[in-house]
Amino acid sequence: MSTDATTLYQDWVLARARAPLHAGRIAGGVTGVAENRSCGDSVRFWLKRQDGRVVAARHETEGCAICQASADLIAGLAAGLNEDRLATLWEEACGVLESGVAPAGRQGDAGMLLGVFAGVAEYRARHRCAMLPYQAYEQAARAG
Amino acid sequence: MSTDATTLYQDWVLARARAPLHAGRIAGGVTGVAENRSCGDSVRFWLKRQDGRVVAARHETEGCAICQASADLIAGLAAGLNEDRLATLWEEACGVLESGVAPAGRQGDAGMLLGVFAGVAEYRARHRCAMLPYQAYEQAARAG
Amino acid sequence: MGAGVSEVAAPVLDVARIRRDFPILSETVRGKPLVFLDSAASAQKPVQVIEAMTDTMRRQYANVHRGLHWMSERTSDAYEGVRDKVARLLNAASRDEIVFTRNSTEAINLVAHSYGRGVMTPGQAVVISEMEHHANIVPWQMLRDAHGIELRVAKITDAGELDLDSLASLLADGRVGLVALTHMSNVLGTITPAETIVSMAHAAGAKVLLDGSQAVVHRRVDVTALDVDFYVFTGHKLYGPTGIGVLYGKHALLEAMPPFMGGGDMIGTVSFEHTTWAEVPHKFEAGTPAIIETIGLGAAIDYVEAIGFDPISAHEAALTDHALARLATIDGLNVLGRAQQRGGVISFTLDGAHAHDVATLLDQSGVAVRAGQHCAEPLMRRLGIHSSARASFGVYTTEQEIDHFVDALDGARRLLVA
Amino acid sequence: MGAGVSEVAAPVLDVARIRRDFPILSETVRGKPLVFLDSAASAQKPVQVIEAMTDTMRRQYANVHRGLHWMSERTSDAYEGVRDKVARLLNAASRDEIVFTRNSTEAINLVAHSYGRGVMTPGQAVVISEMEHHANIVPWQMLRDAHGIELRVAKITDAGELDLDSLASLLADGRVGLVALTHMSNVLGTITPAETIVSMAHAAGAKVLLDGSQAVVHRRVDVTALDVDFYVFTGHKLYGPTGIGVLYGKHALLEAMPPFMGGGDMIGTVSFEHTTWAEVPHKFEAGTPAIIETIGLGAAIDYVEAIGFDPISAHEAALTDHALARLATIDGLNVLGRAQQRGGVISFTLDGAHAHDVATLLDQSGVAVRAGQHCAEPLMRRLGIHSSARASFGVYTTEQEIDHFVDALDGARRLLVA
Ligand SMILES: Cc1ncc(COP(=O)(O)O)c(C=O)c1O
Ligand SMILES: Cc1ncc(COP(=O)(O)O)c(C=O)c1O
Repeated sequence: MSTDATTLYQDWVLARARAPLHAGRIAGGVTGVAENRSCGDSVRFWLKRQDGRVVAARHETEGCAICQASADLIAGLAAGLNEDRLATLWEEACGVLESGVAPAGRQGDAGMLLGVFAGVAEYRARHRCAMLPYQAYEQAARAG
Repeated sequence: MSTDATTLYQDWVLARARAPLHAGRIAGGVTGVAENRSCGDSVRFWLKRQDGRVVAARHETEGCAICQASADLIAGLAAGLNEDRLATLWEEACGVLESGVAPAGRQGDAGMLLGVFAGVAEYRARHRCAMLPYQAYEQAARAG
Repeated sequence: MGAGVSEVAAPVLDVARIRRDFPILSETVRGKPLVFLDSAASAQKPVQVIEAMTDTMRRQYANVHRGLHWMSERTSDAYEGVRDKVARLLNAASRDEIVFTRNSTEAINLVAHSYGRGVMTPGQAVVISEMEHHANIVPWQMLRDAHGIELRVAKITDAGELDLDSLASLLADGRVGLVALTHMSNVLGTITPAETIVSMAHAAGAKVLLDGSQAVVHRRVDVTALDVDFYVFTGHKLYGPTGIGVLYGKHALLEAMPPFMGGGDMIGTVSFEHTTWAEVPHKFEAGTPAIIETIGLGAAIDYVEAIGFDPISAHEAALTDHALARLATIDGLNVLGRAQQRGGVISFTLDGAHAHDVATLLDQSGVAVRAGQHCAEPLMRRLGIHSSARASFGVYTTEQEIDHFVDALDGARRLLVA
Repeated sequence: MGAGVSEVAAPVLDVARIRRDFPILSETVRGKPLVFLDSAASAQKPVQVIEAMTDTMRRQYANVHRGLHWMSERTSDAYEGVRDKVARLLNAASRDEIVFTRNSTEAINLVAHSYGRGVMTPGQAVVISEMEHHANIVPWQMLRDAHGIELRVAKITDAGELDLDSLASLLADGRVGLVALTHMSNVLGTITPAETIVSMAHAAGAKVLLDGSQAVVHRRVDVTALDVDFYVFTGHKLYGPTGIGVLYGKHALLEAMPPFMGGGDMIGTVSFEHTTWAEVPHKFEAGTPAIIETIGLGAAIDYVEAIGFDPISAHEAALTDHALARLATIDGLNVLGRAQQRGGVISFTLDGAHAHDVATLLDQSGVAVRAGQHCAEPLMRRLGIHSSARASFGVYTTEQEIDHFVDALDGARRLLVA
């Protein structure tokens, strides 16, 4: 059951947190924000739609590595998946947060997101760090 | 150390409570009242002075046997002793409440008062019952 | 009897086994075995509660909510887990409707302060009754004096039941904002008709708070079935520790209420100019909560639920019947109240003897009863007495103890009433 | 440093022996021995406290004040005896100046409510500082918003000390009714110059409340020497149980204040029309108090007094020096505040790493530190940061634990800051 430092803070998680691929703003995009008041972390999402579909997603994240990585992965997924599929993936990720076990064989950003969630599972006080970005995304999605 | 029923509730205590010698009022006397709010007990004292000396004392007491007996004994003493001697006796009685031991060989109302106080000593929650009448007496004494 | 107080079945409770859970019951007092008939003032604690508290302090303790580390996470889980237990105990719709307080008194003050000053408006009225505990009188007087709320007092009948006609007439003008009544009298034992009260009050546009300090110990309470708006109880009477009580409030009402105290844990974000509040129920829990005591309360709830409320009610009903029958044989003894529905609490006076003297003589026989006004001075006045003695029963009380009590009482009578 | 905080002698404390009193210190966390550096949030409990509480529940328990029987008398004695202990601990002039509350938060709310609304008048001001805990901010904001009291905020210096010039200018117009300041910052460790604060405030006609939640754990406090008007602390940080705190107030002030909550025990006589209050301090203690926890607090006070405040202060000063020296060797580590007078609390940030990640990595090494805003959001803003990590020390903390912590911290840095 015990996860050691390398499982939670794996290289690719830290790398993604340090050098996010989707940080920034979208001029004219819709936006949503979520804050974790107990630590001051905040995430702002920007979405741009074309014909109803999200075609670009960016985030500005002030937070820990888990929050940063989660935000960047969700931004990557938001522009690639349709909203329903992202919602389904999110539900799966929340399940992983409960179980602590990521499904085998998942690739790309989706696989990484599930990996982050599996790593953080046993640190319940950190669940909010992993989950905060999705709240910001959802707000932006509703706003648009 | 243990006091049994007969030590605290001795015949003469109960007799004095049931048939007080000094119950009643004094028309034109000065008066003072004390109440134990936690049980509703109350004592009212009347004093009559002549040339500064207390020549008559009466009480109206609504309370338990300990309070009744204490009130009646204090009333008896108030008319017989001068105020300083009663105050001294009262201090002695309060000491008995702490020690639980009455001095040997004391007679009359003073002896009985010290006996009541010795009996009640180990029932700390009852100390107020024994002490309430003196508060009413003191108030009346100050009033006159 | 209302819904929310389940009908009594007849399963029997294994008192001998239960007594082994309460270490204090093997103590002696003034050389006599302790016969503790003062559970309505505060109940004794089973080892299960004691151990839950000591285990916390010995093995798994840290401050809650604010910590990221293992001890804090685990302690937060244990603490918040009790909120779920209380919600289940009362059948609340949601755990967020459960606010932890120090005791019933603070819970009522919270409502008087926050609902009373924050939601009610001057000119509205609060209804209480003649048989309330001071905890359900004084907060409303303070509200009256500070906020221009009228205080109305429903009468009780000579049998010691709530006078529903009186309640109806007080509700008639539609100005009552809140009806705050005891669910079981700590003096008369009367169980009030909660369901009727709620429907009368709601029909008149008033909310209802029930003081369940006594009721919750003796019967299963279902706040959803009762449709009551606020319900309060106190841990130490439910075999739990001191320092912990509960306010149940309907979610929408709690949402509408301003906070009571300010500090850590109850805030959203703080700046000197402007502060926002945390979500319900945290909005009402300022500062470090009574963590160890809350965990103790959780163990107490587990304990009574493992025994079961039906056996508890049946046991106390049997004890009460037995005690009333035996007390009826004592000359000059008057039992206060004769309600149809009653819990395991019996108050009485003895002609020619003062309650204090009775209590001291019983104490000399090892029997602990309460004497005085039972924090219900206006009720004493209504009954035309200054004080009374009270025997109250718990899950650990036996028929033999009641016999011992009645015998000692008769001895006291013979001594005092000559 | 003010009077009321005694100078540090150099007696040495037998930490190994002390550690044996704290069962939780032998626990492991995530497979590592627990290194508990979160005592400023809540301290662990020695067996002496645990046993005082269990002995109460196992051997001598009943509700207090209202009972005539043996158990109630003895429990009342034990409960009231702790009032004497607290009065001695703080060197109060009288036991009647000690009010029991749930925690510091409630104590401050009590003053904000009762002194603030009951004695202060709209147009007066309350002064706090930039380094207060939310518990000493929010109650005054609520007072401001409800009662027309102005809230003024004294600045701190970049070293994290109270800016006395700022305080002086806020006091200048004579409209300040109360100065409410921390006696020791829970973030910066700063010990404030209490004696100077009190004399400045009194000269300007203002009363002073000191929040001693942290200070009382580390130094001997003498309220009489300080001439402070109100002093508050919380039991769970002083190795006592949760659910119990203390308000010290000068007798004349407490007398002048209206009650905070209403209910049993705080009344003189009750009628529906008019109720009178009990004497101070009972006027402020409504309902069944936290009996078991108060007795636990008494044991905690005995425990720290048996160790002695001089050795405690010396021990913590030595640990703090050691920790500061070792932390200075870590690249990119910034300690918050550099006050001359400080207690055993060190907050820090690490360039390029978030406090949450640091705390989680430390937790994986068994080290419990706090991370976040430490219930002091405005202070975080003043310092220009979002959050920080905090290590805090108790009587049981060892130099080896600090070394382990610093090593683990350096490991976390290497992982996070690549
Ligand atoms: C300086 C300070 N004040 C007040 C408090 C509040 O204490 P409590 O939560 O026990 O009321 C704390 C601790 O959390 C503190 O460190
Ligand atoms: C009916 C009733 N209400 C309220 C209370 C107050 O409970 P607490 O003192 O625990 O707040 C009591 C007990 O004292 C009670 O019996």
